[in-house]
Amino acid sequence: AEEDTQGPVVLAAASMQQAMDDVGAAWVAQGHAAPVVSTAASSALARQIEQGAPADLFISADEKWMDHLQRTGLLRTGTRGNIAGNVLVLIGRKNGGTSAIELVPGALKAALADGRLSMAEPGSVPAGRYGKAALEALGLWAEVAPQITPAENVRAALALVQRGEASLGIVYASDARTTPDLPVRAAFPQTSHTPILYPAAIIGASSHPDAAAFRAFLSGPEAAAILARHGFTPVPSSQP
Amino acid sequence: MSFDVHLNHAFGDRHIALRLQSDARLTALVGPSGAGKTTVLNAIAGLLRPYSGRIAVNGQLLFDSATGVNQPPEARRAGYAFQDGRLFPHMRVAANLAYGERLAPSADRWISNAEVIDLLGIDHLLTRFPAHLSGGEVRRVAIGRALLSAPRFLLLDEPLSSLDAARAEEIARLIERIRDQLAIPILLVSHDHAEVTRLAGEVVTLV
Amino acid sequence: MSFDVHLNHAFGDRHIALRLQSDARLTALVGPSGAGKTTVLNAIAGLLRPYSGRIAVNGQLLFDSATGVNQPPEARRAGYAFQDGRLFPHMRVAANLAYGERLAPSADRWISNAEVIDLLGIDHLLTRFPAHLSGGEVRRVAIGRALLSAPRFLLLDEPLSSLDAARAEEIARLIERIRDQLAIPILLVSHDHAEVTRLAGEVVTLV
Amino acid sequence: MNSALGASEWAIVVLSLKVSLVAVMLVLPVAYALGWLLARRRFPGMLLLDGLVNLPLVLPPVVTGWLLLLLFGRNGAIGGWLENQFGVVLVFRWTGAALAAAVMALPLMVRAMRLSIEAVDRRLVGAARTLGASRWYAFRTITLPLSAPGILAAAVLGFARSLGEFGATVTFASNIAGETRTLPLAIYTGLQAPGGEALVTRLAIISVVLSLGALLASELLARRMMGRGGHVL
Amino acid sequence: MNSALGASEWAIVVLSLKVSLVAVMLVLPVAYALGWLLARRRFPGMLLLDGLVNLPLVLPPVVTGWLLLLLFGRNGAIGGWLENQFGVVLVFRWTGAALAAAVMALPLMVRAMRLSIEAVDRRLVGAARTLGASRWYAFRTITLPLSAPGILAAAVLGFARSLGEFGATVTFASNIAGETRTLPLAIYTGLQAPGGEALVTRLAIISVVLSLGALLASELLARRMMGRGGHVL
Ligand SMILES: Nc1ncnc2c1ncn2[C@@H]1O[C@H](COP(=O)(O)OP(=O)(O)OP(=O)(O)O)[C@@H](O)[C@H]1O
Ligand SMILES: Nc1ncnc2c1ncn2[C@@H]1O[C@H](COP(=O)(O)OP(=O)(O)OP(=O)(O)O)[C@@H](O)[C@H]1O
Ligand code: MOO
Ligand SMILES: [Mg+2]
Ligand SMILES: [Mg+2]
Repeated sequence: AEEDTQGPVVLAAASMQQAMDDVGAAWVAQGHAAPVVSTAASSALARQIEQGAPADLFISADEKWMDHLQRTGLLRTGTRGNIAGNVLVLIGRKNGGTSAIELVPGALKAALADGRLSMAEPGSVPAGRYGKAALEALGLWAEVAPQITPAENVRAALALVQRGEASLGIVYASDARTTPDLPVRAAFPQTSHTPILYPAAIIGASSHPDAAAFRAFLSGPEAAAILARHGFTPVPSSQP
Repeated sequence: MSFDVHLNHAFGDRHIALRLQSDARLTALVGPSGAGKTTVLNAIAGLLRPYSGRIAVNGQLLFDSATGVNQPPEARRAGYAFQDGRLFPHMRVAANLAYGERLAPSADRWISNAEVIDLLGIDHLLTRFPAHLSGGEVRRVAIGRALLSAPRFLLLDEPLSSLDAARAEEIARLIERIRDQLAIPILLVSHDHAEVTRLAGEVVTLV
Repeated sequence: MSFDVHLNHAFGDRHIALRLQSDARLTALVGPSGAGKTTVLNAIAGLLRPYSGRIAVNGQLLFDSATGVNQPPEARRAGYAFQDGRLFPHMRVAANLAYGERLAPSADRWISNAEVIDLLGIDHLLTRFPAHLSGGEVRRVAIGRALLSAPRFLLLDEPLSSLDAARAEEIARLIERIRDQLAIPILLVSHDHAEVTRLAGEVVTLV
Repeated sequence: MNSALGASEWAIVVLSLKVSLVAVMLVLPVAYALGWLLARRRFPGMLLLDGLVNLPLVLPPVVTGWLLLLLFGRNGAIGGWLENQFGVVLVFRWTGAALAAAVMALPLMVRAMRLSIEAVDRRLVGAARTLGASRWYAFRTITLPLSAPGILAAAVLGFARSLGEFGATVTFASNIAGETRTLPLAIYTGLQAPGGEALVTRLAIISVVLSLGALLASELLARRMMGRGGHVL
Repeated sequence: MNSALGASEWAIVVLSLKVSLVAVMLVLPVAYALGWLLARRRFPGMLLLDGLVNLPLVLPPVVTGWLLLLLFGRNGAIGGWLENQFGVVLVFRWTGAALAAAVMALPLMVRAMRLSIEAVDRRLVGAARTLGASRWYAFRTITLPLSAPGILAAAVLGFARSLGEFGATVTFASNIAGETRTLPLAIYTGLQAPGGEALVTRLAIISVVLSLGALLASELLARRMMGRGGHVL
């Protein structure tokens, strides 16, 4: 009975919270029932899906979890596609200078001095994994590794820079734009890491009649505009 | 036989052995401090399981280590006035008195609430909590509580100690009345020679 | 003046008033159950602050509501044997006895540990915990504990009740000795007429 | 503070209260029974039971949430059975949030109960038995009321813990506005949002006020009990 | 389980034990003092103090971590002062992890202490005073040992809670391998990646075993105390 009045259940990565609220609102404006959005770490959401959570769509910040679900056959085939991308940037703390930092050996270390470099946990959290890959590709990992303070997620890494506990931080551009008082000191080249993508897919067990339509809406131009407004970058080569 | 008790018990190396067969309506249990008087009462009431023995009161078998009989305390229906009062600290005096009374079949009751309150002079204490009672007041309420549970026999552990002479006299008269008119078997622990001589039909000494 | 006590107190609507001036070495405080005897002892020991009054023992002022004097219990140095024993449950009998002894200046001690243990017959109890003592055993240890704290005066709340005659006689003799040889003022609460007549130089009745 | 926000905050508060109160009510009897067992009985599996009770305390909450998911998820041993037999689904429902909060509160509540039950003088139970009370009646009228301080402490602890529970809830019951987004989840969500500090602060203050209310209520209750003859001594 | 992994797991266990034990040792006296105050004194700010103590219970752990950062960070009110005066830095250090664990354990430990102190018969303190004991001596020899069950319960609760503490630690002390990556942080890290279950399970079992050890030790200690005359009644 509830299914009639309630839109599809969407499990979305925590970093998508705001954007999904707006996408949902746009969807409702088209005369649909509002989607039910649950945001948490991608890993938690994936585990819920594994255990048969009654959800319809999954938007991950992490291709690994999406791959995992796909391998285990928990996704509706042919529904997976990336709906947004992101860019990694280096932000500095307030009153810590605003000049651009060259991402070459010596320069980052010099800018960091004896300060801390905060980022999401490099071994596990997606943003941290991208960041580590980038630092390694640029030959910077070894010199800054001892000064890294791994945080639970990107927002926590950002907060450490905001508090001035860390001098520099590696975060998504979508997060950096929410703190205009923290200068962006560098952007990591897209080539320094595998592309940052947000894949979406319909969950295999989904029975909601609107699931497919909402999935399509997510890949449509209106959603793209909203995602862009929240600092996400468009997907390189558009997929279904 | 009002009390037919035979028991052996030990706390560590302290051995307690008793053979008590009394037909008297009131039997006094005397003996030096630490002889085991309270222990015997506990065993008869069912609060302590003696190592071995046999306990019968008024012909009713309560415990027999040989045959495995061991009635729970609530089935024995002892009216036990504890040496240390042991009032329920979270209940007012009135509720302490009513505790056993409520559980007793009304047909078995042989004394009324009003009578107990009057005889023990605890009228003014009914709304008090035990923490606010004097030593003698605690003792009187403890006796009253035991009487009101419609017991089949009484176990009184030094009921008159720490009471003034006038009050002790009143309670002694009450005990006499219970002994004579109601024929409820009574086992009384006392250190007072005069008290024992006056009340007891038989005296058993524990050493 | 051994005891010079004047006090007023009330629990709810229960008023307790006492005027006690005694030069006797042993003063007995008698009165019916609930008259306020224990309350008076508590006030003298410093465990209860009376509404008003003045308390001096052996010429030493312990409390005076008029001038605001109110010595803490440890400065009053009462040897208080409580009506309910009040032994420390986590300490063995030996440790209970030693508690006050250790705190007393050795010059002030007037009875030895060995003497107390011998006179009270508690030799075999030293390694026991209070939970494993009989009623009379608790009482004897409580008296011993008070005596060993080198007190300047004694407050004995029914010290002989729940003791067998032989034991009571021994302790009565001990009290007589303390009274006569050591000249320690004693305030004794008792319900036993014979005991009071025998021991007390002066009897004060509380109603 | 605009009124639209006020309304949604109000809904969060109501949900949080519902979840926390249900959790505490759910756990109270269970925790008491466990506390009693651990306090009064010596049995072979005792340490294991104690360990099991304390599991949610020792494991990071997210792991507890994951274990709940394994057990009570629709594919889980108990969850599947519950759904087949009774049509009860816990994941993604407020009842699931209450279950998560309950499990997290359990060890705290058991400890408080146990401490208070251990402090009840067993000789009083014996006295009740001689007065004709059955084991069960003596328990109800003596042990239970005399361990009231522990029950009260357990209720307050459990309520506060439930009010603050995040990790197990988000993992097991997810973060669905109006259904499982309790105060801590709303705070977490606020922390993810740019400029969410104001909302976070407001929600945190609400949490604190609610728990202060619970504390005040418990202090008043405790004093009333103490007043009754200071039996809580 | 290859040996390299075994070694790093061992390091995590040692760090966790260090952090938890230091946290419990740190909190024990503070919690006892607070428990005593709340049990034995009536004072104006009492409810507020109680509220403050319970704050870490009510707030989501991440918020507590955030507040710790505000206070004890290098730019924080206390943190800055500590660094200037004593050169002590807590953020991103294992000492910071211990502080976070301590703060999270505090409310649980205070409750347990308080319950046990309230159960101590104050008349025994009076008896000690008449025997010549000062307030302080009577406290040390009577109140303190008689509230031992609460101290023990508090230590076990606090240890278990510290062993499981995640949110405040990761926020305040970060997740630095070898410095602040305690068992829960390692577990969380393992949970982030698909296929990390084996590591997670192993670490979780280690946590459980450690806490079972603590429980066992406390039960044995409690029984020894009980044996001493059953005074823990
Ligand atoms: N739980 C126990 N553990 C060890 N010993 C005990 C225990 N209970 C009692 N005792 C010992 O057993 C003996 C008998 O105790 P009981 O209380 O029966 O004595 P009693 O005759 O009632 O003495 P009193 O007249 O002093 O009350 C005493 O020596 C006492 O110390
Ligand atoms: N804390 C209290 N609160 C209220 N009333 C109390 C309190 N303590 C004692 N009382 C009452 O004060 C009166 C005097 O008590 P107290 O203990 O001094 O009597 P007592 O003379 O020692 O009696 P007993 O011979 O029975 O021991 C009693 O009526 C008692 O009920
Ligand atoms: O929830 Mo995230 O955005 O996977 O770090
Ligand atoms: Mg006895
Ligand atoms: Mg008295």
